Amino acid sequence: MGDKRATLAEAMATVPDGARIALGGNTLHRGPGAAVHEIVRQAKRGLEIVKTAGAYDVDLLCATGCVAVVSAGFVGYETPFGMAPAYRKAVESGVVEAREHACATVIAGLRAAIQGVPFMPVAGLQGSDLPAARGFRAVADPYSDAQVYVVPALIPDVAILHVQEADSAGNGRILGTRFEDVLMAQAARRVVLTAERITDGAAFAEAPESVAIPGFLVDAVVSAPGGAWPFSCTPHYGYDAPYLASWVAAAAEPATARDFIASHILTSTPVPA
Amino acid sequence: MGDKRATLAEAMATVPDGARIALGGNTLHRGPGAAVHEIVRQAKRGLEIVKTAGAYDVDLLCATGCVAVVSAGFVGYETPFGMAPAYRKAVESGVVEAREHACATVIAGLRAAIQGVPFMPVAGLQGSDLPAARGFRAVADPYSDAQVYVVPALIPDVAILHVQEADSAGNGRILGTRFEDVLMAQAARRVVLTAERITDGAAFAEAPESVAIPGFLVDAVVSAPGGAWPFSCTPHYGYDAPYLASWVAAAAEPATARDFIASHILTSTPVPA
Amino acid sequence: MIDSAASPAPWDMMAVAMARLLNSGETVFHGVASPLPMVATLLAKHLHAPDLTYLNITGAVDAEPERLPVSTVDPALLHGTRALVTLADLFDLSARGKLDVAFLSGVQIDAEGRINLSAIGPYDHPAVRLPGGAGSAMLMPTARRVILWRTKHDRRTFVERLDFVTAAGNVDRVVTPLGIFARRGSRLEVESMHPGVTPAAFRDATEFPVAVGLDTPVTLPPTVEELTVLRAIDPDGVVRSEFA
Amino acid sequence: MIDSAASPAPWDMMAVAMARLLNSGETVFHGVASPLPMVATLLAKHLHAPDLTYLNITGAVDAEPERLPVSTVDPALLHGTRALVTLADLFDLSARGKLDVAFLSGVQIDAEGRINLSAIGPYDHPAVRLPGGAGSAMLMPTARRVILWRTKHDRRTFVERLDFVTAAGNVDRVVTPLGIFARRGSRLEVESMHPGVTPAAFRDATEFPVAVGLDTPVTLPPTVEELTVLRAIDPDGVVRSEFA
Repeated sequence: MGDKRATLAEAMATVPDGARIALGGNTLHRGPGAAVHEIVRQAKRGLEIVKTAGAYDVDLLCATGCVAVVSAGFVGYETPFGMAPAYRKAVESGVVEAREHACATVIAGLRAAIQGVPFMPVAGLQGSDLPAARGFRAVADPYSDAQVYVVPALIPDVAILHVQEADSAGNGRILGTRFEDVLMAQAARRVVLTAERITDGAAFAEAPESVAIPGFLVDAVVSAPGGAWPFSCTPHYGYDAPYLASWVAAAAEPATARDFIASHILTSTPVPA
Repeated sequence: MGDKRATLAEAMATVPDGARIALGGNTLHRGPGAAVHEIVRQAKRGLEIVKTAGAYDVDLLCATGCVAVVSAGFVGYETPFGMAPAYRKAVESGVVEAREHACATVIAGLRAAIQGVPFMPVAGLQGSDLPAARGFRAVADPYSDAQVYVVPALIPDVAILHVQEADSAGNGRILGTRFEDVLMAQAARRVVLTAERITDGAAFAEAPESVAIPGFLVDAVVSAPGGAWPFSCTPHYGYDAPYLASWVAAAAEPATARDFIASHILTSTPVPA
Repeated sequence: MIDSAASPAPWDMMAVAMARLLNSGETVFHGVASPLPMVATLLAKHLHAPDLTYLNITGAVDAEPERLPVSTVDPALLHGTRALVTLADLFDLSARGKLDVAFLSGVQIDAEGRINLSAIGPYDHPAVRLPGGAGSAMLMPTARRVILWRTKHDRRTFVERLDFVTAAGNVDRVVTPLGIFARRGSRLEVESMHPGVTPAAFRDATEFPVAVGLDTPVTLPPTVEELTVLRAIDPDGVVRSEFA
Repeated sequence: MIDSAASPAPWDMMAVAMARLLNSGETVFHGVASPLPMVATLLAKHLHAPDLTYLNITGAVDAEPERLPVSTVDPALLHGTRALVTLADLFDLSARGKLDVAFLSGVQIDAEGRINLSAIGPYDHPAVRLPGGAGSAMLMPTARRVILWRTKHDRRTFVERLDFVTAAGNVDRVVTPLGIFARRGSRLEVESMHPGVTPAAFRDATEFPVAVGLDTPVTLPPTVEELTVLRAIDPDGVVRSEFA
């Protein structure tokens, strides 16, 4: 396989305005923090974010005007820091469309994309206002006439995933929870990996089941030590609680958010404290 | 988790006549040989076998009158030993129904079972006589009106899988290719594992991604050293070519098949040469 | 509203009450932002339900965390797991009827036990955009039992009418700082009030009508054994984090 | 029908001809019972297509087997792989249009390149129940290019009418011991005959009409380099196994 190494700037430069981007990780954990910061610096516009449960990534990209649509099941910092202020404001003011999902319908949409079919049936949703709000249709099972909700294929233009180790061919090893990263890598038209470290990958052949992302699905791999920060990246570091607390406080007001972004993101590449 | 260890005879005694059984492995590799032999000794009747690509397992169970239906995409010994004589005879004489699948439609049916939905859309099948022969229906995508084939859920009553290592709680480690074993374990109402060795599983916590079958899906786990034989079980042993060659030769005629089964299976538990 | 002199701390009472609802042999799942379910499930497993299967969004199975995190997606919850499943696997487990208990919450909860986690005010122009229902719309109709918990019990939480129905389904119990609702038919009824809670206080905190009186049972306070095991599992008091 | 003095061994000719059809950068898949595709894919990767991605039913990606097995599901094909995908993953890859080449075969093949692997005679009361089409019904319409190979080239194989259409779709080439068909529009046309094969022999071995004559191109025989690499990859001659 060819050498797919690229710089973070090069890899993110391939993400066009208006792209539908799937971001790996979940809430405070193993999100592609460095890639998200580069997207802010490159001032992308009109992005759609696909994720089951987002936090700082969604919130920051809303604060910086990069986002038009958020397709997610949950956006918040969980119990540690609560709701996502910039995301809230952007949706409440109508600047960003919250294309609300159940996490399971994000997965169903990705599964349809992966399996090359236009829709995926999904159990549940009965009694919820979501199908009506989102236009999820029910179809009749041709074998029983039972009605089942189906979710349209959700095909990301780019999946951006942070892994603990990768080789130059794009084989990516994930330690611990894989979240929806593997589904995103299969569903997306293009895949960009950022990795804590790029190695020769010789050890991968000893334990190929530890390689979550096969290289042939990957278009670019970026060396990004600390590249999940401020998200956690087990076993290397936890999420940066003081940083996230200060961001959430700043994010409540546009002026303070702007100052925070200018000093922490635009002028420098943040790295783990 | 409780201790799920059982003897092979106990575990197979829970398989009723007429059950739909999913058998792990593929063609000559990591099939549950010992369990299949016990099914023969217990003289089950009217079974439906679910597998993408079967060989000795399907052929032997057809020769012994255990099977009514074979739901598979391929039945044969590949290039080494060619077609499955007893399966052929049983289908050609109308004793066994070949419920032919594309391997992908076996997977689609299992996926529907796993996801708790009545059907699963599947790409392809256009131009094939299979949908008409099998009654696979097409439905209109409610979002585009495109027609897509859908396969009904295929729910095995029991999945019978051979793994290299398991603990008493039923956590099963598979080395090498997992084939459809994981899908079968999720789709089936009950799961029986046979294992080359049962250990305390302490090492599983060091590499949980090597544990293909989580114990909470498993109902019984059987210590069965050599339990894949005459199938291969990497890295412990390859398939038993001389044994399979002699079986395929014997299987061509009911009389020779009967003698072979009497001397090799009914009177003893075969073990690797 | 709770006379703390006569009553246990609400976090202890809720964790213990939730743990008592779990049975050995059951498969139990919690998702994001769920410290109380995390503590309650581990508590039940250490007390009366050793064969309970503890599942959570990390994909761990019966993990034995060395420390309890405030984020319930934290890798700390992987410690000791012998298998790693995915969130998709866990939703599928529920979808095919093999998930016994799912813990969910709601910013608004109505008398039928339906929940709103989506928006306050008009859905398309919300006064407050909430985080969203995560797995609830799929889990509530498919899990065998749904246990709702909410650390706020007031008239803005337990409402006559939801602004949006994020999810509805197989609610079994609702545990709050004031007491426990059980669903009878299609409606929530008060099963018990926690020690020190008066019928008037419970009624005043609930917008929809509830039948409570002096004959309403009182929740058994946490026993010494329950509190001892709880402190051992959660020495840092993560159980209090949802009350911050 | 092949003048072996003037011509290469059919297994060598077929393996080389199949390898020449593969391009660097392509994703290439074979399934069960596929020794010639296995050898041809590895041969192409060692010759002109180093960046070809070799996928097979074992789930290995670009494995470098130390020995070639006769069963093409054999764990020997896992050697050196850095990732393990599943058969379901590989079908999905084709389903979403990202599989460039699938190798398939047929017991009967018609003039449109459709295949029968299901039954000879009436489907419901077959004279011969065949092994079945494995992945073909799903792969033929979805893979970008399907390369058929068959080691028998006779009138019972290349037929006017299939007894059953197991699969149909994106056939690009058909490689046999006598030559190579290419699909033009909806029909197979003879692209070349292998060295030593006469137009009469080719015609007589094919039930459906084929345009062959003295102006029909002759397949370039295996070069010394091709045969040298082939012997190095396959010292045990697994390439001959389908002719046994």
